[in-house]
Amino acid sequence: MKRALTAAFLVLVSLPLLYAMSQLPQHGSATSPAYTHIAPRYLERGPEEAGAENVVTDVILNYRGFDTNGEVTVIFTSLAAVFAVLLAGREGDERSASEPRARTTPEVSPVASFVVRLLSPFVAIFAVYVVMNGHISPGGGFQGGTVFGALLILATVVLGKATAEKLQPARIRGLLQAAAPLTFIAVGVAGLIMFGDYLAFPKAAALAWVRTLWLIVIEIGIGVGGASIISAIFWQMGGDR
Amino acid sequence: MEVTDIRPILAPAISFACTGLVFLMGRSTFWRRFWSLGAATAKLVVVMSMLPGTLKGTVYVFKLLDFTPGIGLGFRADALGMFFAVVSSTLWLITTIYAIGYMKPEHAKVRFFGFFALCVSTTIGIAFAENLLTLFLFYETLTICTYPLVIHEETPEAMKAGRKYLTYTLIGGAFVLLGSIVTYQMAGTLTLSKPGILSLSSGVGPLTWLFIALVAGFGVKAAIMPLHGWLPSAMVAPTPVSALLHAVAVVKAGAFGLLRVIYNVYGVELLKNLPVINWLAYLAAFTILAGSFIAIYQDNFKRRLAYSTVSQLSYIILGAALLTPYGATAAIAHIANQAFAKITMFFVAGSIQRTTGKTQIHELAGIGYRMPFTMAAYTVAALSFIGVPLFAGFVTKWYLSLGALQSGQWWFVLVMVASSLLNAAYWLPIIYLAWFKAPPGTRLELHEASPTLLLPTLLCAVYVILLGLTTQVPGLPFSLAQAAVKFVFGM
Amino acid sequence: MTPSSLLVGIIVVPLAGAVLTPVIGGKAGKHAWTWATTVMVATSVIAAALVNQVARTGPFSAYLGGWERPYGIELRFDEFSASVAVICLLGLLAIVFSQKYAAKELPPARLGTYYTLLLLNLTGMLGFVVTGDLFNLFVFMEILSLSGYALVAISGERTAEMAAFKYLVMGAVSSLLVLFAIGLLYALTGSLNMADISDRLTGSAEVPAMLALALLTTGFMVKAALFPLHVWLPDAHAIAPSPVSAILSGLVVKTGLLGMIRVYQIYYGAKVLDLSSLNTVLVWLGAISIVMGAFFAIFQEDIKMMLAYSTISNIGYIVMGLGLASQYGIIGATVHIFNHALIKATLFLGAGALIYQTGYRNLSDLRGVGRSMPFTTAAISVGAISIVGMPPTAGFLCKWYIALGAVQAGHPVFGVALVFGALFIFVYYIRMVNSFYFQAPIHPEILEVKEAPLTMLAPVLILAALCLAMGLLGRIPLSFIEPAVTRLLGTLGG
Amino acid sequence: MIVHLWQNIDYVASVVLFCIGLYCVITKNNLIKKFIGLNIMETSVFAFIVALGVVDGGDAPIMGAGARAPFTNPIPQALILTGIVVAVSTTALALSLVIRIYQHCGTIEADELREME
Repeated sequence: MKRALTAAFLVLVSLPLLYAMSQLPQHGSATSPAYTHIAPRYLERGPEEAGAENVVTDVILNYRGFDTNGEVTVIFTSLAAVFAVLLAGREGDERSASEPRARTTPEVSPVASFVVRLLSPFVAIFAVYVVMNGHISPGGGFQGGTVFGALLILATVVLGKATAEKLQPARIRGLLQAAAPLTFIAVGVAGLIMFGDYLAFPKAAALAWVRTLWLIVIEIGIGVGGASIISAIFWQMGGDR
Repeated sequence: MEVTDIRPILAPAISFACTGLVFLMGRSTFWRRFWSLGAATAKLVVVMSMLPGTLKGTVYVFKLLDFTPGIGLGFRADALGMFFAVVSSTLWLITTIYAIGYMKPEHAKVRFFGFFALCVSTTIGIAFAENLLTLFLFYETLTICTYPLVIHEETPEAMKAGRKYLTYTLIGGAFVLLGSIVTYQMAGTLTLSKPGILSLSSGVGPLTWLFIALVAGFGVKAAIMPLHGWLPSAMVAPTPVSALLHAVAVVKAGAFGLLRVIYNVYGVELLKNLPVINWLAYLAAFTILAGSFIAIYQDNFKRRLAYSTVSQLSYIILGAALLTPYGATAAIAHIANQAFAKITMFFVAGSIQRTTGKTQIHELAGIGYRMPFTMAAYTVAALSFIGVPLFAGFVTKWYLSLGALQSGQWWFVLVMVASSLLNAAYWLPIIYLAWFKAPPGTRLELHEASPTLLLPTLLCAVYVILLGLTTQVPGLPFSLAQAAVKFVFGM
Repeated sequence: MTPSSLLVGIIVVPLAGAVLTPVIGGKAGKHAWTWATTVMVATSVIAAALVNQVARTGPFSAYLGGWERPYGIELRFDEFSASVAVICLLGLLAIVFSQKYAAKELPPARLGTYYTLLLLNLTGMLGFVVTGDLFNLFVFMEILSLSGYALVAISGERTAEMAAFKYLVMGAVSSLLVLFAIGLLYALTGSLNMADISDRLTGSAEVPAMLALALLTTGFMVKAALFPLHVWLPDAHAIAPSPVSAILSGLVVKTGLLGMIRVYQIYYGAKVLDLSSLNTVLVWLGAISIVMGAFFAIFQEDIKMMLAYSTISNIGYIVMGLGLASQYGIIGATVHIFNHALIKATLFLGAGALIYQTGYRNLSDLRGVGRSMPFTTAAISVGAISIVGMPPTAGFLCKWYIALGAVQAGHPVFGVALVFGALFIFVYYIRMVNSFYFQAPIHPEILEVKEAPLTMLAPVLILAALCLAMGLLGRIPLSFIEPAVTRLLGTLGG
Repeated sequence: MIVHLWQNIDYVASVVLFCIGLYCVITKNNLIKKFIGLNIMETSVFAFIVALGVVDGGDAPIMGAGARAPFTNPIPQALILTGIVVAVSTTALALSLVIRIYQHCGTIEADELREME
């Protein structure tokens, strides 16, 4: 009954939605407002004035850098949120939430262990490559960070948490997790002080390499932060057991 | 002539400060009494000091701050407001003395005296309100801060009465609020400084509905039938509360609000064009008679007083609804006349209850021999209500009848006569019981109430006689009422 | 400091504070409270400077990255954005209040995270109200929503987690509706800047514009918990720790309404649609919300549950005021957004102090607490009187203005509904006051309870004082917001 | 209208997906399935917005040697990058909550949870 009602309701709702869709500017048209209003400027002048040949990178890190600033904050928030939910609760919860369960970690086959050890450097290099090349090719901080996070997760599963944690010393783990927003704030405030606007990049034509450098700095910050947060969430969810 | 002066706000502020001091230092009996009496005296002095000026036609105004762009928290002591303020601050002093004596064995005295002072503060605020919004502010505050007094006993019965009281008065308040909103929309102002701010151009229909809303709002506290239901049940409160609040502050706030609506919001000239005003007069006349009828059948002393209040308040409303100068004079003067007489009665009822524990009328046989002074005061007040000449109540009835004739509605004179008879029917039996019906076989010893109870009672009785003899008492000249009438009728 | 750098600072300072809280707060969040308080004091100073600036010069902008409108992201500070002052004030007081409260009521390991999330939540709201870019608005909305879900669950109770999940599902759906609408508006205009969208929306296809409006309204109304989209609110607000309840009820639901004001700014300016039918729907839903919220509240025994339902009623006031689309109505609604935040924070923090000291949360269990905690209960009573709209408190002026707005808009019947709805609300607040003061205690030990510690009492008293002050000095916020409303309605052409 | 719909079939697909997702959110009993429904909805909105950026014959907007117009619109892609991250973050929190609810109640079926309340 509930299902039928829901379905009927959704069909009813979808009708105006579909009608509206039919009224939108035609899909793929080069004359739609979306394509003629702001995008042309980005496409034409992005590489020079924003610093990256990949215009998407220009948009996310420069033109709309503040969105990304907010976005990395969202990731950080999700980490804090996961901590808030999963960190040791009241008495009686501790057993289930944070301390490892009584059962031991299952034996990992030597083959898996060997393969992971073998692949790890390559995966890491690939992650760095993706981060560093975000401005000229598809990729960037988020993507590279995710790859590196995946590596950490892989290492945790196969080699144990202790090994993986070596890459994130406890002393600076807090800073690593906050790396992305902090990088943004640092770059932003630097822009504010030097050029009068938050997140402003040097504007002079001769300083194109500085723009690119700043982009890379931000990408690295995002990458480090992303990897730390992904692995931390994984550990907190109990993936280390 | 308008003069900016701090005194219109000083008067409520004194009571307000008294509230704070009582709450802070009230655990000590001395300081509680000191501040209560001190503030009552100080306020009376402040109000009285404005009296000479008001009689000369000076209006003291003080604008404190703006709530909203356009409407401020303003105070304005004109003749009508002064009349009300003088009555309440005089009675506050007297009642405070009485309450100190009466409340001795009660609990939660800090709360009692604190809120008591707050109520008086808001009453003066109502008297001096410069605009309808300020008036509404104090009107609602009065509702809230009388609630702890009504439920002072904290018994289930008291809580029930408190609920009933709040239900009635808050709904009334909502009507006042709605009325104020519509008034503001129609007139663009809410000031009470002019004889009428609305005009016929708003249309007879809307004006009529607005009038009904405002009358319903203020009529709840003024206990016009059928909006009177809360008043008898609220008599569970301690006697000083019933006395001051339910014979003076709360009910008079409603009546005063109605006077403001009739004289300052609508204006006499405008109301003459609205038939609805006649219906208000009929309703008032009905309430006068019906209230008295019900009172006859009450055996509880305070309940009989309550229904008598219902009846008496409608004198004020009837007087105002006649729209004639004499009617208005009666209406304004009756604020004082009824207040002093009724408070005497309440003091008597309270004294009897405290001294002998009796609350029902049939138990009062021979009480006159035990408490002769108290019952003498009662007799004075009863004669006043009946309208015997030389007592305060007669003045009202005289002017009210003149007003009725002035407006050509002679049948209201008959209502006066009938009301006098009814009043006689329920007040005289008590006099008879008290003085002439000693229960056989018992020895009646003189057992008068304690001085703190007796003195205020006698003082009020003296006031009643003075009001009847000379139509004025020290500090409350009849000319004040006449000044208000002159302003209202533009004479 | 230039206005634009202040405008950036209002977001960046609390953001930096939030991400550094785990680092500076120490292992078990020992210093987190001190740090968070410091950050919020700094943010409040910036907020005060911003409000002062907008009062002197009118709206102003900051262009991030130096990209002018519409190429970059614009932060726009107008009179509606002055809600940053309320956000900072409430945030600061809630954090101060948390010192003792969180230490007792939360699992110790989560203490540092708690302050981090509070700061993130405040950052999200501050960003939400100052941004001039629609997508940026969405991003900040997600920051505040996500931290909000987590804060509900932070106490670790089973019910808290379930309430948080319910909140999360509804919140996520509403976010998606908003995002969908942003997509539609982008398709129609090619822009994400709100002012620019408003300019370019004129003359575009009506049906998609209407759909975007409907999606935005629905999305924001879920966030604002307007009836019948309120089902997530009572559990979440009642079960969350009290300072969080104060922030959620006082501020987070208001972001939905402020978002609605932004939508109005876009659509009134664009003149692409006749909004009167939407307004009618909102007015009715507002009226129903008032009544239903009050109705459900009557049956609640749990003091915080009752407060949560009364939030629904008050949201009804505000939505009704907005829907009336008259000068007075919108002014009243906007000011009530601020005032209700103060009032509700007074009530929730006060209730938190009671629960902290007594361990009870049911009204009947709390009987007699007025004698042992006179200041806290006095503050709660002021809040109660205020929320009912008794003069001379903050709640009254808004009621007055919204009702005046109803008359002005030619719908006096809604004024009547409003005024009598308020009476309905009184019914349950008087129960609360009765049980504090006038009823014999069920638990005699409640008379031995001590008054709340200073870090809890001071915020409650400050807020209660503000409830009174905003009633007496209501002219200040009212005349402050007036030019913005005049502009909003001026673009409407009426 | 049908013609327009056919031309905008990409948008239509996202509307259909959106409704499917919403259906799951409303009707599914298992909390994880509910959340999968939410993820479907998220995907549909992302697909819609990304589709807005498509230009017939467009290339990835990466300038460099050999790049040639027309390029697709970079803005929707940038937006959706942000959107995906937001969605992932929400999912992380939701799953954490589900873990906790399971630890507390031993079930993640909505109706059984409701009975426990």
